[in-house]
Amino acid sequence: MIRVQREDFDSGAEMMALTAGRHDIGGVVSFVGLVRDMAGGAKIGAMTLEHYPGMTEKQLGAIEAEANKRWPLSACLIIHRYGKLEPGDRIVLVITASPHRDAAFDACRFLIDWLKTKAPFWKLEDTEHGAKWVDADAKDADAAARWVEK
Amino acid sequence: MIRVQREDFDSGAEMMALTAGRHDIGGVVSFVGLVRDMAGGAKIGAMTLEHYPGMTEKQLGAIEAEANKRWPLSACLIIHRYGKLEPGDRIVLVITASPHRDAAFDACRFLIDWLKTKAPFWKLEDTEHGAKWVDADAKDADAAARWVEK
Amino acid sequence: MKLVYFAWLRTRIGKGEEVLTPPIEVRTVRALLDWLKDRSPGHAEALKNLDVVRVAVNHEHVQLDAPVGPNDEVALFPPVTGG
Amino acid sequence: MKLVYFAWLRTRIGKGEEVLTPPIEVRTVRALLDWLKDRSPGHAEALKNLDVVRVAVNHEHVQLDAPVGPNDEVALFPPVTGG
Repeated sequence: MIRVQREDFDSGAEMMALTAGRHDIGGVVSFVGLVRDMAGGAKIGAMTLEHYPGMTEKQLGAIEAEANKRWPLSACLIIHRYGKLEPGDRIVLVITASPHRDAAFDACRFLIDWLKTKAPFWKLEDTEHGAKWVDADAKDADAAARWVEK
Repeated sequence: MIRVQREDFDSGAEMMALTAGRHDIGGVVSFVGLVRDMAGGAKIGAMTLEHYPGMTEKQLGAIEAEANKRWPLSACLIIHRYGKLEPGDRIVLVITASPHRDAAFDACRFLIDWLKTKAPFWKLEDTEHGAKWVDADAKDADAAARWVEK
Repeated sequence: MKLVYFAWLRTRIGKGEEVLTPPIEVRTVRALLDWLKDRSPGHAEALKNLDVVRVAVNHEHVQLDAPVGPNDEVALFPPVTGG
Repeated sequence: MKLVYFAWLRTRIGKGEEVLTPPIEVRTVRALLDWLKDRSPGHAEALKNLDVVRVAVNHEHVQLDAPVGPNDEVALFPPVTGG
Protein backbone atom coordinates (compact mmCIF):
# COMPACT_ATOMS: atom_id res chain seq x y z
CA MET A 1 0.00 0.00 0.00
CA ILE A 2 1.37 3.44 -0.85
CA ARG A 3 0.26 6.95 0.06
CA VAL A 4 1.69 10.29 -1.04
CA GLN A 5 0.32 13.09 1.08
CA ARG A 6 0.89 16.55 2.49
CA GLU A 7 -0.47 15.59 5.94
CA ASP A 8 1.46 14.03 8.82
CA PHE A 9 0.93 10.35 9.68
CA ASP A 10 0.55 8.35 12.89
CA SER A 11 3.12 5.53 12.79
CA GLY A 12 1.54 3.59 15.63
CA ALA A 13 -1.97 3.74 14.19
CA GLU A 14 -0.66 2.61 10.80
CA MET A 15 1.14 -0.35 12.38
CA MET A 16 -1.97 -1.32 14.31
CA ALA A 17 -4.15 -1.11 11.19
CA LEU A 18 -1.70 -3.20 9.19
CA THR A 19 -1.53 -6.03 11.74
CA ALA A 20 -5.05 -5.90 13.23
CA GLY A 21 -6.72 -9.31 13.30
CA ARG A 22 -3.68 -11.00 11.73
CA HIS A 23 -2.25 -14.00 13.56
CA ASP A 24 0.32 -15.01 10.95
CA ILE A 25 2.72 -12.09 11.45
CA GLY A 26 5.83 -12.70 13.56
CA GLY A 27 7.64 -9.41 13.05
CA VAL A 28 6.85 -5.84 12.04
CA VAL A 29 9.65 -3.45 11.13
CA SER A 30 9.13 0.26 10.61
CA PHE A 31 11.32 3.09 9.45
CA VAL A 32 10.48 6.74 9.99
CA GLY A 33 12.59 9.44 8.35
CA LEU A 34 12.65 12.83 10.08
CA VAL A 35 13.79 16.32 9.10
CA ARG A 36 17.08 17.18 10.83
CA ASP A 37 18.13 20.73 11.68
CA MET A 38 21.66 20.16 10.39
CA ALA A 39 22.75 19.13 6.91
CA GLY A 40 26.40 18.86 5.92
CA GLY A 41 27.45 21.11 8.80
CA ALA A 42 24.96 23.90 7.96
CA LYS A 43 21.97 24.77 10.10
CA ILE A 44 18.70 24.37 8.25
CA GLY A 45 15.25 25.72 8.99
CA ALA A 46 12.24 24.41 7.12
CA MET A 47 12.42 22.43 3.89
CA THR A 48 10.02 22.00 1.02
CA LEU A 49 9.60 18.64 -0.67
CA GLU A 50 8.62 18.80 -4.33
CA HIS A 51 7.56 15.67 -6.19
CA TYR A 52 6.31 14.49 -9.58
CA PRO A 53 2.67 13.48 -9.13
CA GLY A 54 1.87 10.38 -11.14
CA MET A 55 5.46 9.22 -11.43
CA THR A 56 5.85 9.16 -7.65
CA GLU A 57 2.95 6.76 -7.18
CA LYS A 58 4.11 4.62 -10.09
CA GLN A 59 7.70 4.34 -8.79
CA LEU A 60 6.65 3.65 -5.19
CA GLY A 61 4.22 1.01 -6.44
CA ALA A 62 6.97 -0.65 -8.49
CA ILE A 63 9.37 -0.65 -5.53
CA GLU A 64 6.70 -2.16 -3.29
CA ALA A 65 5.96 -4.84 -5.93
CA GLU A 66 9.67 -5.67 -6.10
CA ALA A 67 9.82 -6.08 -2.30
CA ASN A 68 6.83 -8.41 -2.41
CA LYS A 69 8.54 -10.45 -5.12
CA ARG A 70 11.76 -10.79 -3.13
CA TRP A 71 10.40 -11.43 0.39
CA PRO A 72 7.35 -13.20 1.85
CA LEU A 73 5.60 -10.11 3.23
CA SER A 74 2.28 -10.28 5.04
CA ALA A 75 1.79 -6.52 4.68
CA CYS A 76 3.65 -3.47 3.47
CA LEU A 77 3.03 0.29 3.67
CA ILE A 78 4.89 3.31 2.32
CA ILE A 79 3.77 6.85 3.19
CA HIS A 80 5.78 9.77 1.79
CA ARG A 81 4.94 13.41 2.51
CA TYR A 82 5.50 16.45 0.32
CA GLY A 83 5.21 20.20 0.92
CA LYS A 84 6.73 22.29 3.69
CA LEU A 85 8.31 20.45 6.64
CA GLU A 86 10.05 21.74 9.78
CA PRO A 87 12.98 20.16 11.68
CA GLY A 88 11.66 17.19 13.69
CA ASP A 89 8.77 16.59 11.25
CA ARG A 90 8.19 13.12 9.85
CA ILE A 91 8.94 12.76 6.11
CA VAL A 92 8.51 9.09 5.29
CA LEU A 93 7.16 5.91 6.85
CA VAL A 94 7.92 2.38 5.70
CA ILE A 95 6.33 -0.60 7.45
CA THR A 96 6.89 -4.25 6.57
CA ALA A 97 5.34 -7.29 8.23
CA SER A 98 6.30 -10.91 7.74
CA PRO A 99 6.07 -14.27 9.49
CA HIS A 100 9.85 -13.96 10.08
CA ARG A 101 11.82 -10.94 11.21
CA ASP A 102 14.71 -11.27 8.74
CA ALA A 103 12.37 -10.78 5.78
CA ALA A 104 10.71 -7.79 7.45
CA PHE A 105 14.10 -6.16 8.20
CA ASP A 106 15.53 -6.77 4.74
CA ALA A 107 12.40 -5.61 2.94
CA CYS A 108 12.08 -2.43 5.02
CA ARG A 109 15.68 -1.46 4.40
CA PHE A 110 15.39 -2.31 0.71
CA LEU A 111 12.30 -0.12 0.41
CA ILE A 112 13.86 2.97 1.98
CA ASP A 113 17.16 2.47 0.12
CA TRP A 114 15.45 2.14 -3.27
CA LEU A 115 12.94 4.88 -2.57
CA LYS A 116 15.82 7.28 -1.89
CA THR A 117 17.27 6.77 -5.36
CA LYS A 118 14.15 6.10 -7.45
CA ALA A 119 11.17 8.03 -6.09
CA PRO A 120 10.95 11.51 -7.71
CA PHE A 121 11.20 13.81 -4.68
CA TRP A 122 13.47 16.83 -4.31
CA LYS A 123 14.29 18.74 -1.14
CA LEU A 124 14.67 22.51 -1.06
CA GLU A 125 16.26 23.51 2.26
CA ASP A 126 16.09 26.92 3.90
CA THR A 127 19.67 27.40 5.13
CA GLU A 128 21.49 30.31 6.75
CA HIS A 129 22.70 31.15 3.23
CA GLY A 130 19.29 31.04 1.55
CA ALA A 131 17.19 28.31 -0.09
CA LYS A 132 19.25 25.46 -1.51
CA TRP A 133 18.31 22.35 -3.49
CA VAL A 134 19.76 19.36 -1.68
CA ASP A 135 22.40 17.40 -3.60
CA ALA A 136 21.98 13.65 -3.88
CA ASP A 137 24.13 11.76 -1.37
CA ALA A 138 26.57 9.26 -2.89
CA LYS A 139 25.98 7.10 0.19
CA ASP A 140 22.36 6.66 -0.90
CA ALA A 141 23.44 5.35 -4.29
CA ASP A 142 25.79 2.91 -2.55
CA ALA A 143 23.02 1.81 -0.20
CA ALA A 144 20.68 1.16 -3.14
CA ALA A 145 23.41 -0.75 -5.00
CA ARG A 146 23.47 -3.33 -2.18
CA TRP A 147 20.11 -4.56 -3.43
CA VAL A 148 20.91 -4.96 -7.13
CA GLU A 149 20.37 -8.62 -7.97
CA LYS A 150 23.38 -10.21 -9.60
CA MET B 1 15.98 2.46 28.16
CA ILE B 2 14.57 -0.96 29.01
CA ARG B 3 11.24 -2.09 30.42
CA VAL B 4 10.10 -5.58 31.36
CA GLN B 5 6.36 -5.67 31.91
CA ARG B 6 3.21 -7.74 31.82
CA GLU B 7 1.17 -4.96 30.14
CA ASP B 8 0.86 -4.26 26.41
CA PHE B 9 2.66 -1.26 24.91
CA ASP B 10 1.79 1.43 22.37
CA SER B 11 4.54 1.42 19.71
CA GLY B 12 3.50 4.75 18.21
CA ALA B 13 3.36 6.55 21.56
CA GLU B 14 6.78 5.14 22.49
CA MET B 15 8.28 6.35 19.20
CA MET B 16 6.76 9.79 19.67
CA ALA B 17 8.07 10.05 23.24
CA LEU B 18 11.56 8.97 22.15
CA THR B 19 11.84 11.56 19.38
CA ALA B 20 9.74 14.44 20.80
CA GLY B 21 11.54 17.77 20.64
CA ARG B 22 14.64 16.21 19.03
CA HIS B 23 15.86 17.79 15.79
CA ASP B 24 19.04 15.72 15.41
CA ILE B 25 17.38 12.40 14.54
CA GLY B 26 17.28 11.38 10.88
CA GLY B 27 15.88 7.88 11.18
CA VAL B 28 13.90 5.81 13.64
CA VAL B 29 13.67 2.04 13.22
CA SER B 30 11.32 -0.13 15.23
CA PHE B 31 10.79 -3.86 15.52
CA VAL B 32 7.66 -5.40 17.03
CA GLY B 33 7.52 -9.14 17.65
CA LEU B 34 4.05 -10.71 17.68
CA VAL B 35 2.61 -14.06 18.78
CA ARG B 36 1.81 -16.24 15.75
CA ASP B 37 -0.90 -18.89 15.75
CA MET B 38 1.37 -21.40 14.00
CA ALA B 39 4.71 -22.75 15.18
CA GLY B 40 6.59 -25.43 13.25
CA GLY B 41 3.41 -26.54 11.48
CA ALA B 42 1.35 -26.89 14.70
CA LYS B 43 -1.53 -24.64 15.62
CA ILE B 44 -0.94 -22.82 18.88
CA GLY B 45 -3.34 -21.05 21.20
CA ALA B 46 -2.05 -18.83 23.98
CA MET B 47 1.51 -18.85 25.24
CA THR B 48 3.06 -17.97 28.58
CA LEU B 49 6.37 -16.16 28.76
CA GLU B 50 8.44 -16.93 31.83
CA HIS B 51 11.51 -14.88 32.66
CA TYR B 52 14.23 -14.50 35.28
CA PRO B 53 13.59 -11.21 37.09
CA GLY B 54 16.82 -9.42 37.81
CA MET B 55 18.86 -11.25 35.19
CA THR B 56 16.48 -10.10 32.44
CA GLU B 57 16.99 -6.43 33.25
CA LYS B 58 20.74 -6.93 33.59
CA GLN B 59 21.08 -8.72 30.24
CA LEU B 60 18.85 -6.27 28.37
CA GLY B 61 20.80 -3.38 29.87
CA ALA B 62 24.10 -4.95 28.78
CA ILE B 63 22.80 -5.51 25.24
CA GLU B 64 21.59 -1.92 25.04
CA ALA B 65 24.96 -0.66 26.30
CA GLU B 66 26.72 -2.74 23.64
CA ALA B 67 24.51 -1.22 20.90
CA ASN B 68 25.32 2.28 22.15
CA LYS B 69 29.01 1.42 22.03
CA ARG B 70 28.83 0.15 18.46
CA TRP B 71 26.53 2.75 16.87
CA PRO B 72 25.91 6.48 17.35
CA LEU B 73 22.37 6.22 18.72
CA SER B 74 20.32 9.24 19.70
CA ALA B 75 17.85 7.07 21.59
CA CYS B 76 17.08 3.42 22.23
CA LEU B 77 14.20 1.54 23.84
CA ILE B 78 13.56 -2.13 24.55
CA ILE B 79 10.23 -3.30 26.00
CA HIS B 80 9.73 -7.03 26.60
CA ARG B 81 6.51 -8.51 27.97
CA TYR B 82 6.03 -11.62 30.09
CA GLY B 83 2.99 -13.58 31.24
CA LYS B 84 0.12 -14.95 29.15
CA LEU B 85 -0.14 -13.81 25.52
CA GLU B 86 -2.61 -14.69 22.76
CA PRO B 87 -1.95 -15.00 19.01
CA GLY B 88 -1.65 -11.51 17.54
CA ASP B 89 -0.43 -10.02 20.84
CA ARG B 90 2.73 -7.93 20.92
CA ILE B 91 5.70 -9.54 22.72
CA VAL B 92 8.63 -7.22 22.26
CA LEU B 93 9.38 -3.71 21.01
CA VAL B 94 12.80 -2.41 20.00
CA ILE B 95 13.22 1.20 18.86
CA THR B 96 16.49 2.81 17.76
CA ALA B 97 17.00 6.40 16.62
CA SER B 98 20.09 7.86 15.00
CA PRO B 99 21.14 10.79 12.82
CA HIS B 100 21.60 8.21 10.02
CA ARG B 101 19.34 5.34 9.03
CA ASP B 102 22.06 2.69 8.58
CA ALA B 103 23.04 2.93 12.26
CA ALA B 104 19.40 2.76 13.35
CA PHE B 105 18.74 -0.33 11.17
CA ASP B 106 21.89 -2.16 12.24
CA ALA B 107 21.41 -1.40 15.94
CA CYS B 108 17.74 -2.45 15.92
CA ARG B 109 18.53 -5.76 14.26
CA PHE B 110 21.49 -6.35 16.55
CA LEU B 111 19.30 -5.72 19.61
CA ILE B 112 16.58 -8.18 18.63
CA ASP B 113 19.10 -10.79 17.45
CA TRP B 114 21.10 -10.64 20.67
CA LEU B 115 18.04 -10.40 22.88
CA LYS B 116 16.76 -13.64 21.35
CA THR B 117 19.85 -15.56 22.45
CA LYS B 118 20.80 -13.75 25.66
CA ALA B 119 17.71 -12.46 27.48
CA PRO B 120 16.35 -15.09 29.89
CA PHE B 121 12.82 -15.64 28.58
CA TRP B 122 11.14 -18.98 27.88
CA LYS B 123 7.94 -19.60 25.94
CA LEU B 124 5.41 -22.23 26.97
CA GLU B 125 2.96 -22.75 24.10
CA ASP B 126 -0.53 -24.21 24.35
CA THR B 127 -0.67 -26.53 21.32
CA GLU B 128 -3.23 -29.04 20.08
CA HIS B 129 -1.10 -31.65 21.83
CA GLY B 130 -0.86 -29.86 25.18
CA ALA B 131 1.50 -27.29 26.68
CA LYS B 132 5.00 -27.40 25.21
CA TRP B 133 8.19 -25.51 26.04
CA VAL B 134 9.44 -23.93 22.83
CA ASP B 135 12.82 -25.18 21.61
CA ALA B 136 15.46 -22.59 20.74
CA ASP B 137 15.70 -21.97 16.99
CA ALA B 138 19.13 -22.60 15.48
CA LYS B 139 18.40 -19.73 13.09
CA ASP B 140 18.40 -17.36 16.08
CA ALA B 141 21.88 -18.50 17.09
CA ASP B 142 23.05 -17.93 13.51
CA ALA B 143 21.47 -14.48 13.47
CA ALA B 144 23.21 -13.53 16.71
CA ALA B 145 26.53 -14.86 15.41
CA ARG B 146 26.44 -12.25 12.63
CA TRP B 147 27.17 -9.62 15.28
CA VAL B 148 30.13 -11.23 17.00
CA GLU B 149 33.07 -8.86 16.62
CA LYS B 150 36.12 -10.48 15.06
CA MET C 1 5.60 16.42 -26.78
CA LYS C 2 5.03 17.41 -23.17
CA LEU C 3 8.12 18.46 -21.22
CA VAL C 4 8.06 18.73 -17.41
CA TYR C 5 10.81 20.13 -15.19
CA PHE C 6 11.53 19.76 -11.47
CA ALA C 7 13.70 21.31 -8.76
CA TRP C 8 16.52 23.53 -10.06
CA LEU C 9 15.87 22.51 -13.66
CA ARG C 10 12.41 24.04 -13.27
CA THR C 11 13.72 27.26 -11.72
CA ARG C 12 16.53 27.66 -14.28
CA ILE C 13 14.26 27.02 -17.25
CA GLY C 14 11.69 29.30 -15.66
CA LYS C 15 8.63 27.08 -16.04
CA GLY C 16 7.33 23.75 -14.77
CA GLU C 17 6.13 22.42 -18.10
CA GLU C 18 5.76 23.24 -21.76
CA VAL C 19 4.49 21.59 -24.92
CA LEU C 20 7.03 21.56 -27.76
CA THR C 21 7.27 20.02 -31.20
CA PRO C 22 10.86 18.91 -31.80
CA PRO C 23 11.84 18.16 -35.42
CA ILE C 24 11.24 14.63 -36.66
CA GLU C 25 14.99 13.78 -36.44
CA VAL C 26 14.84 14.03 -32.63
CA ARG C 27 14.25 10.39 -31.74
CA THR C 28 16.30 9.87 -28.55
CA VAL C 29 16.59 11.56 -25.18
CA ARG C 30 20.11 12.66 -26.04
CA ALA C 31 18.98 14.32 -29.29
CA LEU C 32 16.08 15.95 -27.45
CA LEU C 33 18.37 17.47 -24.81
CA ASP C 34 20.72 18.81 -27.50
CA TRP C 35 17.79 20.41 -29.27
CA LEU C 36 16.32 21.78 -26.00
CA LYS C 37 19.57 23.60 -25.11
CA ASP C 38 18.93 26.04 -27.96
CA ARG C 39 15.40 26.94 -26.82
CA SER C 40 16.53 29.70 -24.43
CA PRO C 41 19.47 30.81 -22.26
CA GLY C 42 17.59 29.21 -19.33
CA HIS C 43 17.39 25.87 -21.11
CA ALA C 44 21.09 26.12 -22.00
CA GLU C 45 22.02 26.90 -18.38
CA ALA C 46 19.88 24.06 -17.00
CA LEU C 47 21.29 21.50 -19.42
CA LYS C 48 24.94 22.48 -19.52
CA ASN C 49 26.03 19.53 -17.35
CA LEU C 50 24.09 16.39 -18.20
CA ASP C 51 25.85 14.44 -15.43
CA VAL C 52 23.39 15.98 -12.99
CA VAL C 53 20.29 15.68 -15.17
CA ARG C 54 18.00 12.67 -14.91
CA VAL C 55 15.25 11.82 -17.39
CA ALA C 56 11.93 9.99 -17.18
CA VAL C 57 9.72 9.15 -20.15
CA ASN C 58 6.10 8.48 -19.30
CA HIS C 59 6.98 8.19 -15.58
CA GLU C 60 9.79 5.65 -16.07
CA HIS C 61 13.47 6.39 -15.45
CA VAL C 62 15.42 6.13 -18.74
CA GLN C 63 18.97 6.56 -20.03
CA LEU C 64 20.12 9.07 -22.66
CA ASP C 65 19.82 6.55 -25.49
CA ALA C 66 16.12 5.86 -24.81
CA PRO C 67 13.68 6.63 -27.64
CA VAL C 68 11.24 9.56 -27.42
CA GLY C 69 8.25 10.40 -29.61
CA PRO C 70 5.70 13.19 -30.06
CA ASN C 71 3.13 11.67 -27.68
CA ASP C 72 5.54 11.14 -24.78
CA GLU C 73 5.71 13.02 -21.49
CA VAL C 74 9.40 13.69 -20.87
CA ALA C 75 10.54 14.83 -17.43
CA LEU C 76 13.91 16.40 -16.62
CA PHE C 77 15.13 16.66 -13.05
CA PRO C 78 18.23 16.40 -10.82
CA PRO C 79 19.08 13.18 -8.97
CA VAL C 80 16.25 12.54 -6.51
CA THR C 81 16.59 13.41 -2.80
CA GLY C 82 13.47 12.07 -1.12
CA GLY C 83 13.11 9.74 1.82
CA MET D 1 24.25 -21.51 47.57
CA LYS D 2 20.98 -20.43 45.98
CA LEU D 3 19.84 -22.49 43.01
CA VAL D 4 17.06 -21.25 40.68
CA TYR D 5 15.43 -23.22 37.87
CA PHE D 6 13.38 -22.12 34.86
CA ALA D 7 11.11 -23.59 32.17
CA TRP D 8 11.27 -27.39 31.90
CA LEU D 9 14.19 -27.61 34.32
CA ARG D 10 11.88 -26.08 36.92
CA THR D 11 9.03 -28.48 36.17
CA ARG D 12 11.28 -31.56 36.05
CA ILE D 13 13.06 -30.69 39.29
CA GLY D 14 9.69 -29.82 40.80
CA LYS D 15 10.60 -26.48 42.33
CA GLY D 16 11.66 -23.00 41.21
CA GLU D 17 14.46 -22.55 43.72
CA GLU D 18 16.25 -24.15 46.61
CA VAL D 19 19.13 -23.38 48.92
CA LEU D 20 21.78 -26.12 49.02
CA THR D 21 25.22 -26.55 50.54
CA PRO D 22 27.41 -28.52 48.14
CA PRO D 23 30.63 -30.00 49.55
CA ILE D 24 33.70 -27.81 49.53
CA GLU D 25 35.18 -29.73 46.54
CA VAL D 26 32.43 -28.37 44.27
CA ARG D 27 34.18 -25.36 42.81
CA THR D 28 32.96 -25.24 39.18
CA VAL D 29 29.62 -25.29 37.42
CA ARG D 30 30.45 -28.72 35.98
CA ALA D 31 31.16 -30.17 39.42
CA LEU D 32 28.00 -28.58 40.77
CA LEU D 33 25.83 -30.15 38.04
CA ASP D 34 27.39 -33.58 38.68
CA TRP D 35 26.63 -33.26 42.37
CA LEU D 36 23.09 -31.94 41.71
CA LYS D 37 22.18 -34.99 39.59
CA ASP D 38 22.23 -37.14 42.73
CA ARG D 39 19.85 -34.92 44.69
CA SER D 40 16.68 -36.57 43.34
CA PRO D 41 15.30 -38.48 40.33
CA GLY D 42 13.89 -35.11 39.15
CA HIS D 43 17.32 -33.50 39.27
CA ALA D 44 18.80 -36.49 37.43
CA GLU D 45 16.11 -36.31 34.72
CA ALA D 46 16.50 -32.54 34.28
CA LEU D 47 20.29 -32.73 34.00
CA LYS D 48 20.72 -35.90 31.96
CA ASN D 49 21.60 -33.96 28.77
CA LEU D 50 23.79 -30.97 29.54
CA ASP D 51 23.75 -29.90 25.85
CA VAL D 52 20.36 -28.32 26.49
CA VAL D 53 21.15 -26.81 29.89
CA ARG D 54 22.39 -23.24 30.21
CA VAL D 55 23.85 -21.73 33.36
CA ALA D 56 24.01 -18.25 34.83
CA VAL D 57 25.96 -17.27 37.93
CA ASN D 58 24.82 -14.06 39.60
CA HIS D 59 22.75 -13.14 36.49
CA GLU D 60 25.63 -13.62 34.01
CA HIS D 61 25.76 -16.37 31.39
CA VAL D 62 28.68 -18.70 32.11
CA GLN D 63 30.29 -21.86 30.71
CA LEU D 64 30.65 -25.20 32.52
CA ASP D 65 34.18 -24.41 33.66
CA ALA D 66 33.16 -21.21 35.47
CA PRO D 67 33.82 -21.06 39.23
CA VAL D 68 30.99 -21.20 41.77
CA GLY D 69 31.02 -20.49 45.48
CA PRO D 70 28.69 -20.69 48.48
CA ASN D 71 27.41 -17.12 48.14
CA ASP D 72 26.51 -17.37 44.46
CA GLU D 73 23.05 -17.49 42.88
CA VAL D 74 23.24 -20.20 40.23
CA ALA D 75 20.47 -20.44 37.62
CA LEU D 76 19.82 -23.45 35.39
CA PHE D 77 17.59 -23.14 32.34
CA PRO D 78 17.15 -24.30 28.73
CA PRO D 79 18.37 -22.15 25.81
CA VAL D 80 16.36 -18.94 25.90
CA THR D 81 13.38 -18.39 23.58
CA GLY D 82 12.25 -14.80 24.11
CA GLY D 83 11.81 -12.00 21.59
